[in-house]
Amino acid sequence: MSSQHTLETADMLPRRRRDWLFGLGLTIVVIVVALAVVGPYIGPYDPTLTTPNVSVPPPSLAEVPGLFSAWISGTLEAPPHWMGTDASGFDVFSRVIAAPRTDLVIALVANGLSLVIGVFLGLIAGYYRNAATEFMMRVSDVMQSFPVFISAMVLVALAGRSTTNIVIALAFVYTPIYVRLTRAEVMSQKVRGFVEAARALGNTELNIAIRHVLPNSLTPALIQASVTIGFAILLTAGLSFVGAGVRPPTPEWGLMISTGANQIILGEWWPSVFPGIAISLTVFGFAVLGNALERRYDAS
Amino acid sequence: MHREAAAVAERPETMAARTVLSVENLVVGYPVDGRMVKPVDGLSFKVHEREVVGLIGDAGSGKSTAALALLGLARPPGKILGGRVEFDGRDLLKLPEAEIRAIRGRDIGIIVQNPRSSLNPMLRIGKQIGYAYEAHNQASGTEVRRKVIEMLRMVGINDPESRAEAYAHELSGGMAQRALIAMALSSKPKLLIADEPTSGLDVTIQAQFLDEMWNTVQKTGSAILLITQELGTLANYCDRVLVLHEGRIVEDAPVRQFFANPQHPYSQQILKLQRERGHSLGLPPVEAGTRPLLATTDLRKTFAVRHTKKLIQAVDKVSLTIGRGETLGLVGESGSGKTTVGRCMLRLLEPSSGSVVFDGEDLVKLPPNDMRRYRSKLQIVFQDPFDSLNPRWSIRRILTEPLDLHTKLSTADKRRRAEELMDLVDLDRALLDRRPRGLGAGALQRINIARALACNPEFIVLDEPTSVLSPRARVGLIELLVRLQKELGISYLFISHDLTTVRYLCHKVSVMYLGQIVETGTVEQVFSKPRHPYSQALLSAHLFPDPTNRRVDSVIPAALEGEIPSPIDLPHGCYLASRCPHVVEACRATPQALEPLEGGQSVRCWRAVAGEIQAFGGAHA
Amino acid sequence: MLFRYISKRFAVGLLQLIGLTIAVFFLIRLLPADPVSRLVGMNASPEAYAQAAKQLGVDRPLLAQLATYLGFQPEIAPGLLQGSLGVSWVTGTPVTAEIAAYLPVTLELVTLSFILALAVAVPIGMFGALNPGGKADKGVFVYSLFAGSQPEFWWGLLFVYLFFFTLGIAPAPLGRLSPMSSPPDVVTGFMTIDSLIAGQFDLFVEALHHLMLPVFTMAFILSGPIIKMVRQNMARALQSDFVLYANCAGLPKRRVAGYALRAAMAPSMTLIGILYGFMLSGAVLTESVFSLGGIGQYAINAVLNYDYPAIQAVVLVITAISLVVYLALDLIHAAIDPRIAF
Amino acid sequence: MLKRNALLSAVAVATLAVTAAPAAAQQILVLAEDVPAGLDYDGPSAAIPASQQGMVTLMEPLVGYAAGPANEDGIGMPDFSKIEGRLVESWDYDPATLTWTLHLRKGVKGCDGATFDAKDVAYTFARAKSVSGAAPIGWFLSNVASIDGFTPAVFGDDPKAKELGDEVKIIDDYTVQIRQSEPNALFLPVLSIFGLLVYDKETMEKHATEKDPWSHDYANTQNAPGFGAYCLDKWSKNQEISYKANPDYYRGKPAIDKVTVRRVPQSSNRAVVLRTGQAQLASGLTPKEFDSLRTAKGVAVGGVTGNENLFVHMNFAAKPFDNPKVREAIAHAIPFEQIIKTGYFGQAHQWKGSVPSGYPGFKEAGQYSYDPEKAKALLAEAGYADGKGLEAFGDAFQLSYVAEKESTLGPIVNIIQSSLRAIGIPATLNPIPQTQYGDRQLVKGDLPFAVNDQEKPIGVDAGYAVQLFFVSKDKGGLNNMVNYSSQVVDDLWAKARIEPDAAKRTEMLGQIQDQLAADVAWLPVVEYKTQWAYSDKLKGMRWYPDNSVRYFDLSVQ
Repeated sequence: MSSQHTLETADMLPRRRRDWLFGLGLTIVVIVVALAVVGPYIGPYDPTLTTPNVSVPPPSLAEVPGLFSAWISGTLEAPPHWMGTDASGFDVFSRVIAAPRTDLVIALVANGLSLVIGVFLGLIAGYYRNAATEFMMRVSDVMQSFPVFISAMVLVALAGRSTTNIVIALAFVYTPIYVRLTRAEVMSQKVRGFVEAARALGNTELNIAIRHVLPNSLTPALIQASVTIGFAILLTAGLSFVGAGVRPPTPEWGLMISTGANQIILGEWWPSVFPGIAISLTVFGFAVLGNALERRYDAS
Repeated sequence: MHREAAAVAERPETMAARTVLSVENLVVGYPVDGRMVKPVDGLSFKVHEREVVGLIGDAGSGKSTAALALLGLARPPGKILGGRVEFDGRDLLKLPEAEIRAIRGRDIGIIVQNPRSSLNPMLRIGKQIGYAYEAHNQASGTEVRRKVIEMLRMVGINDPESRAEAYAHELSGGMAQRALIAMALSSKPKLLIADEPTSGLDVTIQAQFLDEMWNTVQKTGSAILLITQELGTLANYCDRVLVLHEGRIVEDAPVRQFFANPQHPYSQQILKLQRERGHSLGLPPVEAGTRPLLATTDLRKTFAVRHTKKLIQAVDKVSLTIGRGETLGLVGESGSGKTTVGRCMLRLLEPSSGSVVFDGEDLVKLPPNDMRRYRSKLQIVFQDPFDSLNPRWSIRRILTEPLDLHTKLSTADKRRRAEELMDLVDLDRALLDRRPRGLGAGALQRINIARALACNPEFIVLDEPTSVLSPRARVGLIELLVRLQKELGISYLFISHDLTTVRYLCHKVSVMYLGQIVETGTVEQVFSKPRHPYSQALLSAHLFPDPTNRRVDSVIPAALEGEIPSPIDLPHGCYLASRCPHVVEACRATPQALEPLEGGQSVRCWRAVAGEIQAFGGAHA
Repeated sequence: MLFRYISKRFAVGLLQLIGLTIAVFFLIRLLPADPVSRLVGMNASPEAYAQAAKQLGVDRPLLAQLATYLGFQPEIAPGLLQGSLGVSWVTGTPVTAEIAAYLPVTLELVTLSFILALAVAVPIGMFGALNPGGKADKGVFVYSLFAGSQPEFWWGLLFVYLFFFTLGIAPAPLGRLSPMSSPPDVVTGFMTIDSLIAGQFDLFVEALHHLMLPVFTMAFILSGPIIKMVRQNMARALQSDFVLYANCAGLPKRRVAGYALRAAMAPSMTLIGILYGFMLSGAVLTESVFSLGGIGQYAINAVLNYDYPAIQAVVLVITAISLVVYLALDLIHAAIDPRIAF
Repeated sequence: MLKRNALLSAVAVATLAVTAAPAAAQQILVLAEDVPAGLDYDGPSAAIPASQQGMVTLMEPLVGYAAGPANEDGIGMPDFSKIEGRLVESWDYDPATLTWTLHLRKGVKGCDGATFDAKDVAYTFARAKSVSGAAPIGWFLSNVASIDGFTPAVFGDDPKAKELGDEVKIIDDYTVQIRQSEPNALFLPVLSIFGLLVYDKETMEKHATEKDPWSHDYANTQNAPGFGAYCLDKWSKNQEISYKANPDYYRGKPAIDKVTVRRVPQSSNRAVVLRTGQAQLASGLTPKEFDSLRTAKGVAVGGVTGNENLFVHMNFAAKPFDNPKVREAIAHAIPFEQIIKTGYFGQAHQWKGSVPSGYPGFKEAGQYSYDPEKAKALLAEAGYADGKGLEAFGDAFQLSYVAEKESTLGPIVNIIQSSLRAIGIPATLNPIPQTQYGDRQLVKGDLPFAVNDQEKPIGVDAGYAVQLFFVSKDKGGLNNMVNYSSQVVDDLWAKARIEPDAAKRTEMLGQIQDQLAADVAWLPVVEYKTQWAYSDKLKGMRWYPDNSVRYFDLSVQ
């Protein structure tokens, strides 16, 4: 057993390094999750109220310490705009830290929705293979062959820009993935010995499906979910970028990049660059976590 | 062929042969979670010229790691950490990369236990053998080609010209193993390392393959290091035995001496049954003449072939009876339908027709709900212990599941019962709160048995329960099964292809071939006087762990020829007709029936019934 | 055998496309959008509205509209069966013609990005796999995870800021050529190829210059999954039994590396196919950053203008191309790996 | 230089064109948000400004406004008090019979060689009345001008109603008579609008088919044959359209021989390219971009306070906007100065009225000042102290705006939203696509609350604007998007519409505008400049009420 274990985890990187990366990913995700809870309340400015200061650049690095101590000692009239303000006068920093509330919640809810629906349908389709479930799989195939981004865009744009519609659109494009993954896993699990053993012990089929097959078929879907959360954030931001996402002035990273995009060509980089860094790190953090989960699964 | 070779070969143990390979204090390690795990830790031994050395050890004892390390290789990310591998006077571990590459394959050949995955799946077989040959020999394209064909022919491949064009996935396991041997021997190495070369092969092919390997090596004059878990292989082919335990050699003895008088406790454990000779296991006697506990009549099972109207005949009119406290062995090659019979008895597969009468009740006619209730009485233990326990459940939950289903015990009672069950199968109660993951095959199989026992069943189907176990665990499990039968009076249907185990464990035995039972009788009858040609072939191919009666020293009876017919288009007459050495024209025309002989033995062969076929008693019974 | 396989795949793909067509048809009509008012625009009276609805045919029952779209009523308007994707509700031009103008832009962008990404990512991934656990491999691994999880539109903007605004070495993100150049005659629709056909080398260079940043952006994003895949497959191949055995048999190092590479590339084909399809649809973002008038921009326009025939056509065409690419890569896969049976 | 040019053009446009035309062939590159999607003004893309730009370039109106002096930015302005002939040389009006006699210009040649005459005029009106296109603009304008027979009856089942009767009569090759059904001062202004540009009948009929007798397909997808200053050269939709000068143009061959219009959808990109000097003219930039170009080398930015404005739309049919106190409260909560500064970089002024301030008949009315305290007080008076109770109206306070205009409107709606929240109004933002916006504004009329910067009455007359936007729907209000209904306004307009005396009419229009301001019919916010950025070598920019550029006016120095 142990030697087998050794061989299959050969692809794993040495422990120390894995921990370093994993630690980084975990830190990012924890911060983002924390911001999703408190982000909208802790910024120096209300993330949805304009200030009279328009297009203020962020302080240079050299100015930051001085500003910081001035701010702490309370000699400033108003808190500094750490990341500048955008063309409407929004404080970029307050919006960047308020945005996880939007991005993460959309990604989590959409994923959760498609995970639950997908696993349920996948279990049925994998466990009971008949004409009805085969037809369901064909429908799922068709849904999966939709070009992801364009379908999401069409759905949101035609249904109307709202958080609910984005969630539905994301769930629509992700559900077939979970159906397929779960079905495949159910099909490979349901012929395993412990399932037959459960049958031999006198379990009903429903019991076997729910108590034995389902728990053992969840892993691929859960790993997929950890990866998909990151991609859902990207997709949400992308939708906002092309104008099929959340409504302004909701603090949302993609929307912020999009509103700043027109200015970047004129040299006003800060309204787009800071939220971009936030997305970049967040999705990376989720990718690291997803990857770690995947490896653990592969190893077992 | 065999006799000739045997005569030519001189027994190296009798002379002071030159040392080919000398290993000293070899250490191989793998980094696991920052630590070095050392499956090979201080290995030392020697192999002499023309010698066949057997290396035996449990799974995980480091056998395969050691084999690779002899070539200076370790499976990444493993590393050879120290020691010497002296070959022809040079330490391989100190040679530069290019030189050691030249020695691999040319001076030391290796065949491994997973031949199909060891062949490049994307290249034709002939091409791969050619590359191996070219790597060590100067030859033109046509010469290489000729050599390839020659090698393939030498290892017993029919029609080598067309086989050379095949890909690995198009070959059977035995065929792929032969191709590997052709590659390993193409440069006439001085040493052949064979790492469990027959694992995964069927009994009849296994012996045939080992015969051919042994023969070929005799011709090329190589020495062999034969790594195995099978005592039978050791006894029949090796001159000397090395026992590998926890990364080092714990015993090094000539084969007869090893079997007669093992020194190390591990060796004594794995040889325990051999030395006690089965009888002393004390199989409980069966009361004769009582109503059988379970009887099947004309059990049939067919499977539809996808996209066609054809049917696969998996089980064909099988009638068996098993008495209380009795063990019936069901033997046959893979694909003979023995596993299907077991499943049909418990209605894990619905029989196509026939009856299964258990304690006076025909199970086949029971509605599903009633059948579910009956399941506490009839249980099954599967072949693969790793697969048959829900990996997400604790052992306790696994053991109490049948109690939840079939009893109204209180939680406390269930806990107590789970602990009892652990005691019953000799497992530590502390394991109850663990999950199956990380436990060894032997322990897992005991848990499977414990679960089967939970509701006090009267009958258990044992579907090759020992086949994936290491030698030591196998011994323990066999003892356990005998003890349980003695204590609880359970009946077993013991399905196996391992005749050695069947002999230890069974009262009666039935031999299956292509879904039919071809012979039934007591163990004594069938093993010492097999009447059906197929039974005879099976027994003669089986490698009994008896170094006093070595296969390489004796006359090998005619083996079966050709391939097993497809179970889709079965012949009209005797199913064995196409392969039987005793076939006459009438065999092909007449369907055969199972006819009783004297003494309760019965056989499905009109010639055997007519006494035209010698009861073959020369095997190792 | 091969022919049967291909025709079977085509048949399955066709069924899938038909399913998709019908699904899209109903889906967009179920959504609460009103395409008619878009057309009558400002100052429209209800009379004009009804007139426009009639012109578009949206006053007819849905099933009748579907039948026309599919081509069962060629007397009303040609449909899919007649090879027509309908007429754009906005421009009045046949959608097929419009797609033919937009699609090559995207194909050129995506294909070049793939070529660049593969050219860079495959050696890097192999390098990582050949030196497992080393510092470089760690770097490669982290890079692949990072690049694979990035918002391409943001990187595009960043590149614009750096290379256009700050450094001035890239052209303005303004399309495929500078506004003053007149494009060569359209033959393939690929600006790079058409300029060469026309013999205008300066245009070719200009086209490449304009493609530089968008291709960079997409290749950067693409390189992540490709490196990860190559590294993983290569590492897996290097650990495979047959590579180990090839070493056991003393095969030359080059030959062993060849074994491993081939084994690593075969399973990569499927992912490359999926990535291609994904990029085809995801190119929307890059196109919009760099104002490349590709199929993605066409899709955005179609969506914003509620141009239903155009929306349907975009989804259909992208899916069809994806299916063809999958098939082609499966065929390559099968050519590399004989185990793949048709 | 600039000044001289403007003066010259004010005096004699034709002379300018001739004298300014240098020997070398001039060409310019124009960057636009879009190129024409179609060229048929009765076709599906008539509402799109880019398409209108194409139409006015290729075709010629019957009449137009005389050139006035240039404004402070050097942009030539029209003189709204003076309409002069274009394809019409002169006209007579008979008030008794309500008949206009148009004397047509002779020797006008189109791009395809056809000569302009009375048949072309009759064809144009006949086509308009046929309402065979997707968007019957021609009919609409004729109807607004009370031309006899152009009634909603044309949409009925009677085919006769769609045919041109004797209301448009050909007297001879160069004389046409048009009859009105009632006195209506809008007749001449309407004839200057792009929706009644004259088609070249001969060429149009060449491309007619049985299914499409009015050549809508041709006009929409190929070419709009008229008698304009330019001829279509090449047109690739969504990419580029180029025009070459019409050598036979009756006002002389244009100075610029070739005009290429390229579609560059992002305004920032248009700004960047213009800055590089590769293009000569860009329109539709955001105020911020115009502002940044003002200081750029080689680039001039010019603007006109013409007819573009921004107002807050509050729907009378949606609670609580039916409450005048709420409307007034909101009116006092708008920080006008901040909007002008942040949203328009100073290129706007507060709009104190309900029609463009430059239009004949405009009257200043409605002095809303930014006064949050007053707004709060008004809100309390309305019964919603500190906004309490307003949350019950939920979606009503979703401030809608056109999503495509995010880069211009974004800062403005953000400011409005923030200011409203400051007095307790739970405002949120709702960007919706242009299409949906149009649909809800026009057809459904159910946008409760919106910011609108795209209502520019193309009929240059306060009355036109009033009829378009403020008259009750059942009294003929055409685009009364806020469902405003006032007996006073309706009655006054009924009289003013047919009032032949200009002074009296202006008087009544003034009363209407006072009433509108009192009711906060719209909440006018700013009038902003229509701006262009162009090479400082490009001379002769003029503004027209349709906001399209006439390339004929331009020359490169």
